[in-house]
Amino acid sequence: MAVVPNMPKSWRVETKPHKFCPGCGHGLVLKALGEAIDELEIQERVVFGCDIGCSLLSWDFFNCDSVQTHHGRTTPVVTGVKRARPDRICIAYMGDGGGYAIGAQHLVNSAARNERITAILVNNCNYGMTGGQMAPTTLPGMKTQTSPYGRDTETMGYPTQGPEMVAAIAREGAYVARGTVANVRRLKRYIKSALQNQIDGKGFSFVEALSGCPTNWSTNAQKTWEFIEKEMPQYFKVGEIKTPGKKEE
Amino acid sequence: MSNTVKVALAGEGGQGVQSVAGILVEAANDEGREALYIPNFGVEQRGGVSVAFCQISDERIGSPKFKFADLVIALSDRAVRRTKQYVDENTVFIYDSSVEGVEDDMPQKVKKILAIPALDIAKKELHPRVFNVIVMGAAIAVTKIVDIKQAKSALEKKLGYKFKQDPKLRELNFKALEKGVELVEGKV
Amino acid sequence: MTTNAYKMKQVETTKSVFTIFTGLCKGCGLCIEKCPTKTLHWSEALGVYGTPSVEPKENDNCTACGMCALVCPDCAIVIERKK
Amino acid sequence: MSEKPIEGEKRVFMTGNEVVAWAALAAEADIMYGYPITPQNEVMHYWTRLAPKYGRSFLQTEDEISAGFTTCGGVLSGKRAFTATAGPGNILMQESMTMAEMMRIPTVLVVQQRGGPSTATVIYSQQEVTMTCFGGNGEGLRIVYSTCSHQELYDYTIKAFNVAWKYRFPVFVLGDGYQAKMRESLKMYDPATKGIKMVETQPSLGLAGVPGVDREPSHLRNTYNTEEELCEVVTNLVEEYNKVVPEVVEYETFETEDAEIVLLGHGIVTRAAQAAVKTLREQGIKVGHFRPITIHPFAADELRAICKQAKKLIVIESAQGQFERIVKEAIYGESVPMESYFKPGQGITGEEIVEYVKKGL
Repeated sequence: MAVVPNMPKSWRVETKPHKFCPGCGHGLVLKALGEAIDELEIQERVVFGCDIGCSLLSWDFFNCDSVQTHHGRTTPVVTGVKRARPDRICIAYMGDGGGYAIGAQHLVNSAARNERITAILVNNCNYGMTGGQMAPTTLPGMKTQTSPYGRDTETMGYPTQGPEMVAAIAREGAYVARGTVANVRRLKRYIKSALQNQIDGKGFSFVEALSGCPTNWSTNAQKTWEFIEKEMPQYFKVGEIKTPGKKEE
Repeated sequence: MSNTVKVALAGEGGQGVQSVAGILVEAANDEGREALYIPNFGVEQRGGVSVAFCQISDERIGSPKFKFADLVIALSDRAVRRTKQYVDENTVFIYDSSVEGVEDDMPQKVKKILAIPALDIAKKELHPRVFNVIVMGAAIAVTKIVDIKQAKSALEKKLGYKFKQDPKLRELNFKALEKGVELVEGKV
Repeated sequence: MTTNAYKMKQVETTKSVFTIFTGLCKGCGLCIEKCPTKTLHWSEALGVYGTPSVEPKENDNCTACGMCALVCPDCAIVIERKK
Repeated sequence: MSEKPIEGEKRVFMTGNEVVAWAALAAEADIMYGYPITPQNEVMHYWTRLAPKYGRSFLQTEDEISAGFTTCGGVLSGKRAFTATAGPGNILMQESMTMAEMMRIPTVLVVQQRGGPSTATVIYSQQEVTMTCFGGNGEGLRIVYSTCSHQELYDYTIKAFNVAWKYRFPVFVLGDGYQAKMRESLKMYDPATKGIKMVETQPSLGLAGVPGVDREPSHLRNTYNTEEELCEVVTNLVEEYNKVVPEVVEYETFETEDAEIVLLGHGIVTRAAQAAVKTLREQGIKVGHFRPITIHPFAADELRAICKQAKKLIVIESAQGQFERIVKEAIYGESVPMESYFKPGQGITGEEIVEYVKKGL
């Protein structure tokens, strides 16, 4: 039998190669998500929403009904779908700018209302699509287009601890975790648990994925992995932060 | 619109058409002429066909884009298909001879079609990285928008810091430029 | 479009059949860095953006672990373990 | 540290976004507030690199709602503050700009129009005309300059600060993605060498002295209790705006004196229209071109005069009639026939205008 690419069943083969840059972490997060959708057998129930920013390039990524929304507004659009169609599995896919800056109010309030949706947020420490500006997640001292002399924590604060913030707001029944593209299998487990949480109707579910942006970081493969595996975890702790029924550590 | 020279350069993202366009208009501007350059850009940071629209003139330039170019250079199959809309009976259309499967996509109404082995020469005789500089040489030879000396000093201005570290790079770039001129001289 | 029409190249090692779909490979090199036996390198075969794709070196260190396929953001690599 | 960013005058070759950053520096702008959106980003990129060298500041906010309101805060503190945006960002800025309109806060906003509606393209359009001129729940008491070149981006960004602070209405510089991203030459200058004096700024908050003792406290508001009260306030605002109009309104004409066909276009489209006029005149066709520089307020009387002798108007824009609505309102009652050439979100060339005009002869 001829060898074929081993893509998740839920991926739309006709739109591959996908539109993300060489080495972009989105491909890995979406691979984990695709496999999770396959394993949970929910493809026909999924409604997939994506943001503005690089995440919008996934508008035709899956063989799932999908909607590309505005910057930061994916969470409310997907919330609207879920409230109208509780039988659907609703996924809001966004970047760190969309989730922690322009759309932070929506993320916070959806968590507070314990919306039965799954938000997946890709953290790559910068605004990718607009050309690499400082993001809420930019590391201290990190140079970007709008922090050309490095992020100054005196004036620009520290990286947003997204999952920790969401966990603090979310109700009992919510699932919150942080994974990384450096460990795709574990990331998939978290995404699967998040989706399962929605399927079980327990509450809001949120997974942040640490990811790479070789284009705007101007890194080669080696430096990209170094940044994801060594620099980012200094500020962003990988692991499950809130799971239903489990006492918080 | 009269004495304005219009050039569309197109290739895959990463082939360096935008940097060539940038150097070309910079050279024209340094000569004291009017130049206008606008990159075509989509939402993606990478990937897709990249088109550079350049105009050079002795007077103020009109709209940033144009209907038909005096010269179109296309460096990939997708670039050929994307840019043939800018070709009419006054256009010189150049593509790289390594591009395959575009026989049916060649513009019909055209002044002259020319395939040049820029990629091949870059790979075999010079260095793959100066592929775009060969293309720049060809563009200058066809349009005469700047003279070679001015083009060299624009290259120097842009890449001087690299030339300082490795003087061989200067020679390589200048050779590529001259090679580009040779490839089209007497043919259009 | 036929869905499996991606250009490809296959290389056999002692323990595996390595398939690179050059029609999907963007040449990011993430796999080269992650290979535990450092057996991948740049290939003459060009990927979808005209940049080099990857293939195993001739030193035959491939253990068919599949790490390269796992970390490929474009699903461009398939590893089959030889029985 | 804070020497003049530009001494005398010099010819430069750069992108429009860089021009805006330099113009704001030359205009002695104190602080920029901003949020990433294409095609405006490089205004921030250049500003963040240049500003610290001249003692100026920058704040990247969490979104454009915040960028607009922080700009209001900066201006209320007596600083020459500005922001820049595009498309969906411009929508979010309308909330703050409406407050600026009501409270006479002299904000400066540079808009680099992109395609719409919604996310659309990041390239170019003229589809933010209605929003920039009339966005918000108000009367559109703003001044909007529609520029066509890097030279004008420079000139009018400087002018925007002075007009804002002189008349205390929000001022907009309406560029577009082409102007933002293209490179062409211009002359940058120190405003002083052209006799331009920057209008002094005044704080509305944080004044000297103990409020209630040394001076009246500033109690700024944009809320009113009764319909009558609001009506009076807005009527006064409109009256003051109308007084300003004749002083700020700007336009250009090209061979309109004997023109039978008059092309109407604004912003970068004027360049295509000017080129078309030149070509058509060479062929003996009596074509002229009217171009508003302030697209709002609009030089209505001047256009009316042209209408009297013209046989046909052609409205040309990279939008579906947003500019045409302004024109129609301005010349209501005139009998000259009007045609339209709309290309929403797409650039327009001189050649195609020539073609269109000749087809209609």
